Amino acid sequence: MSLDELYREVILDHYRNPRHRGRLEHATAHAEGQNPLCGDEVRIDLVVDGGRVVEIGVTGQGCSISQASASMMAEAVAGKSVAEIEGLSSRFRAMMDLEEGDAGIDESRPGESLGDLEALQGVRRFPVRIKCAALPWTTLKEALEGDAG
Amino acid sequence: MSLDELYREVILDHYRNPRHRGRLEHATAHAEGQNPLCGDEVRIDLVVDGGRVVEIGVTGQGCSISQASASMMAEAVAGKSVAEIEGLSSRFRAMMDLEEGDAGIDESRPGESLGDLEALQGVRRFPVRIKCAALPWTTLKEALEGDAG
Amino acid sequence: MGDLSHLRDDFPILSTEMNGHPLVYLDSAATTQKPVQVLDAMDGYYRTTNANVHRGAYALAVEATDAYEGARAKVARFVNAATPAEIVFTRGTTTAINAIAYGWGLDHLGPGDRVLLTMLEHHANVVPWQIVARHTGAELVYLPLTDGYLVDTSALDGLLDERVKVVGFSGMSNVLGTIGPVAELAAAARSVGAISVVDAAQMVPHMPVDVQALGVDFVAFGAHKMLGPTGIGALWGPMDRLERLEPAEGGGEMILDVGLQESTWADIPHRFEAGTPPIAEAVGFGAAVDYLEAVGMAAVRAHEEQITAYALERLATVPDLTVYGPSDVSARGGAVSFTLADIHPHDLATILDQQGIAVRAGHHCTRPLHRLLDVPATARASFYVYSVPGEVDLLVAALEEARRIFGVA
Amino acid sequence: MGDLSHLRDDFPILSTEMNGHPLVYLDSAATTQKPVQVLDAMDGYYRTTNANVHRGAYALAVEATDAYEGARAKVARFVNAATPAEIVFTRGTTTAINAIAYGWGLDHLGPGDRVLLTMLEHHANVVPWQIVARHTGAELVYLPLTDGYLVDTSALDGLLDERVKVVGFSGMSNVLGTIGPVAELAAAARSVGAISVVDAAQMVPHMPVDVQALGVDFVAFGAHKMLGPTGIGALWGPMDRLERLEPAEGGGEMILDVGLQESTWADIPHRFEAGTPPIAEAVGFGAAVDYLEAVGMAAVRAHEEQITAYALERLATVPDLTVYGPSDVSARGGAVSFTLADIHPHDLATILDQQGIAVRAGHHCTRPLHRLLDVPATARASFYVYSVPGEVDLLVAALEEARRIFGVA
Ligand SMILES: Cc1ncc(COP(=O)(O)O)c(C=O)c1O
Ligand SMILES: Cc1ncc(COP(=O)(O)O)c(C=O)c1O
Repeated sequence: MSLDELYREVILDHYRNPRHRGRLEHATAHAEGQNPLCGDEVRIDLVVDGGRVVEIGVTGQGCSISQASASMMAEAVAGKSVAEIEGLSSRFRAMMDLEEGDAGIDESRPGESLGDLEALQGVRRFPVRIKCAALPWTTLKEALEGDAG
Repeated sequence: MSLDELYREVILDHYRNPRHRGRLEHATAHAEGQNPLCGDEVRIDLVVDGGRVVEIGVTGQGCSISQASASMMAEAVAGKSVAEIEGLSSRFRAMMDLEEGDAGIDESRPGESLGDLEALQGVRRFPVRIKCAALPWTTLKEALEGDAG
Repeated sequence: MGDLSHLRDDFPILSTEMNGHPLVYLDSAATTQKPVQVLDAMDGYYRTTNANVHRGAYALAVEATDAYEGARAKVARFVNAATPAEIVFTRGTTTAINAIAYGWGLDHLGPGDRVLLTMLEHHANVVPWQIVARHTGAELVYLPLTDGYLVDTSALDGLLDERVKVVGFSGMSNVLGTIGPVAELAAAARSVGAISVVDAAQMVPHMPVDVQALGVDFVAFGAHKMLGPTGIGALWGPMDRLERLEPAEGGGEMILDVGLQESTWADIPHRFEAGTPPIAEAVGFGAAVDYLEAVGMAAVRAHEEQITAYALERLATVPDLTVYGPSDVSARGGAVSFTLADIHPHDLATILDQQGIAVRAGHHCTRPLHRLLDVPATARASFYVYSVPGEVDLLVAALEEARRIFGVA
Repeated sequence: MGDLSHLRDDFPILSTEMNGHPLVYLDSAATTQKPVQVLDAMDGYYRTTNANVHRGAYALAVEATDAYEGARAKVARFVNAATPAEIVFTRGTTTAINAIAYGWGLDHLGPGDRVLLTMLEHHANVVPWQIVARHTGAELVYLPLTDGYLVDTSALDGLLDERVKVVGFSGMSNVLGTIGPVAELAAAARSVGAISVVDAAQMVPHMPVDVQALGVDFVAFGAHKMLGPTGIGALWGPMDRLERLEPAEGGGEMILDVGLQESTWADIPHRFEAGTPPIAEAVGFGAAVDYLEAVGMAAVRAHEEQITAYALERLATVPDLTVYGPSDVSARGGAVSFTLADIHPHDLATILDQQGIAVRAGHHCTRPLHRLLDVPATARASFYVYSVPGEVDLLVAALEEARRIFGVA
């Protein structure tokens, strides 16, 4: 049974104790994402300042994978520059086999780990759930693209 | 091949030389019938006087069976009393196997023949075409029921 | 009472595996599996009888028409319609309800008019009315539910008045299992001159239904939830009601004559069946009702009460599990929706899936109901004639496993 | 060019008899026969994969969804849609046209607006517009035909102006065989800002079609006239057009969210597919386009030109026989309508039927055209990939027999 591989403790921890939870009144950008097939919802609020995500707030509801993924993502991107976040996002997508072709893995920084996010690797074996894990990232991308600053 | 049995000469004759053809300006009753499945149309105009069909006019278009049946029927009923026509109609329906049960055949008048109408017996072997043969009779019935006189 | 487990042999898919485990199919409320009798009827139709129906002047077309119209007669007999003509074949329950909403609503609804629904309706009995309301200016009002998950007919007092032109309700809920208060709502509709529309997608498959006895105007149901194929359903109405319904779809086969600006309609039911109908699907639908009649709908219902009672009893032993729906099996069907602790239903479904158990997770096309229940989603197990108690046991064991994986204390 | 007669082995029904004679099936314009490849795909789906699509969190539902969406991709590729999302599955051609008439017409047509059609349209491309015209106050106008049975585009001069909001036309006539002047009418529609709608029920099955190259807004076609099952068809439109189309039917699966008064729609194409779709039928449709692609649509068209030319040539030898339709096979498809002396088409069909030959007799759902031709009915022979010249010979011999029976001098 690979279920324990899917539902690792760190995922359940992020699901039950989501980091950076909440709306940001003073957000400079935000986006909402929905997975129409299963109903997962994620909303990302950002304060972007000088090309850097200085604050992030996550709300939404859905399965443990989507919500844990959002929480882990928030932790990973908070304080990072937009360029750094792009790199992270590419590496995440590569890990989840979401990239077409071999794009994304930034060979120049092999040492940079994905941290807690790596716990989501197990999702790859559950193709229907990959969309759940990816939802926060596509929503983040939309928020960043919509950012005026 | 029973086709020659279906398309007897007398049927083709009535088809090509329909009797009592035309509208009656002074009709006391009329009805229109249509066979929605194949598009056959028959219109019957009647002058009924003293419980007797003194005049009948037939118009319409359709296959040889429906049009010949209408022509033969017109010939058979012209000048007959409504009661006589009901008897004819019953015997015709019985011949075509249209009656449910054994209703219709008037045993008290075994000698009365259906005349040309008997040529339609061959239609019985072509169940889809029975409706064509019956259409003039159901239309006549409607016309008689609608007659005010 | 009948052990129906011998029926399983008729369903080829039930001896397949899912994720390495024998398939435990508990999603019959979404669609049922099909017996070989239904599959063979359709396959045989295509191999020996296939032709377009009506207007065909050759033997094959006559046979195809007889097969199609014969299926109509079977479905009519199955629900005790007064004549086969009262059965209109549609693409499914959804299309049947749309046909009423458009065919009756566009001409008879106007600003200020109301469509009265219940809070447990499937989207199929909500969205068509919203669309027609947008075109006509009508509005929708909803009957609430009681704490016991029944439709709260006491609220009719405040909601039923002359503005109500349609009363639409589910015969059996696909989420709660709740059997609708059909007689009461039919009477309510009549009392204000409204038409009554029953969404019987779950009702006709799961209990004996005599449409004439319901006292309603229209009943919609579909084949694929009662052993039949996808692509076909039925709309029933008494003749005098169908006469007041305009055809929603236009096209071939439904006309008497077509002029350049206007047309006249064929007889009922054909005027409601524009275009080439789902012919092979009708044959399959007919075979499905033959199958159910052979089992007997009383036996189907009894079996379902039994297995539902067993499921409710066993699920009650799982800690932290909440079932949404009436606990009295005589008031409900076999769709059992639940949540387990803080485990999201999708996670539950994934865990069960890995053990070969098929349940549905989500809002089951009832968003308004889920908002009312205040849960974004539920998991749902649902049963049919081929379901056996052993499958309930496997479900319960897998739920225990889910508790372990999620570390629910 | 390709002899396709080996394909006949794939069609079980072609080795059956009708009235004691080997079946000569010349009614493919009404519906085609089905190869085992299509039947086995559907049967196999039900036996191993059947589940409701979308929202399913278990493996079987994922497989069913993949089968359904995979069929969409196949149909998209078959007509060269830009993406699978541009293919909306419908119940058939008729439903597809109704979906446009309602989904676009109810919101965009008004009093004084015009729908421009042609005199050879099938009722499926007339009656939906009449219904929507009744609700909106629009009117219908018609392009006449030339003496050579082509759509008379020179009449556009008098008929095309800013009042025209829709130009609807057949890609290939089911009676005359006439191929529609698609490019010309598409340009005409664009020139006045109207939408163009192609009834491609006969076109997509019978010739290579690249929907993107047609320059039109919507294309409707169905599976059962191209080796596929009953119960399914498709509506194609480019994304930006589909975005301007409102969903006609409401129900499950087509929503993003459902509120009590209003709802929001799911993405394209799902917003146009309310309720449980025809899933097994989509699988069969996919298998049908696979089959046709393997034959090659150029080969299908070439075969049809050949057999139509042969039929026209042989029919010309029958005295007193009138063919309605273009004589140049490059301008037409393989539906050949005719009358023979004063023998009514129904009588003809009965006589042919007795010899195992299936032809259709009637107005073929084109009353306005038949009024124009000034015949109440015609007989029609129509061909498909499995038709062979020997069948034409049998038809001609049977027509001679009809002349004898009716004593036509
Ligand atoms: C030209 C044309 N359009 C539309 C249709 C209607 O197709 P369907 O009956 O499959 O909806 C047909 C076939 O009957 C046709 O030949
Ligand atoms: C209660 C209820 N109504 C309507 C429907 C819609 O049926 P269909 O999807 O077959 O049109 C369903 C099933 O999904 C249902 O459970």
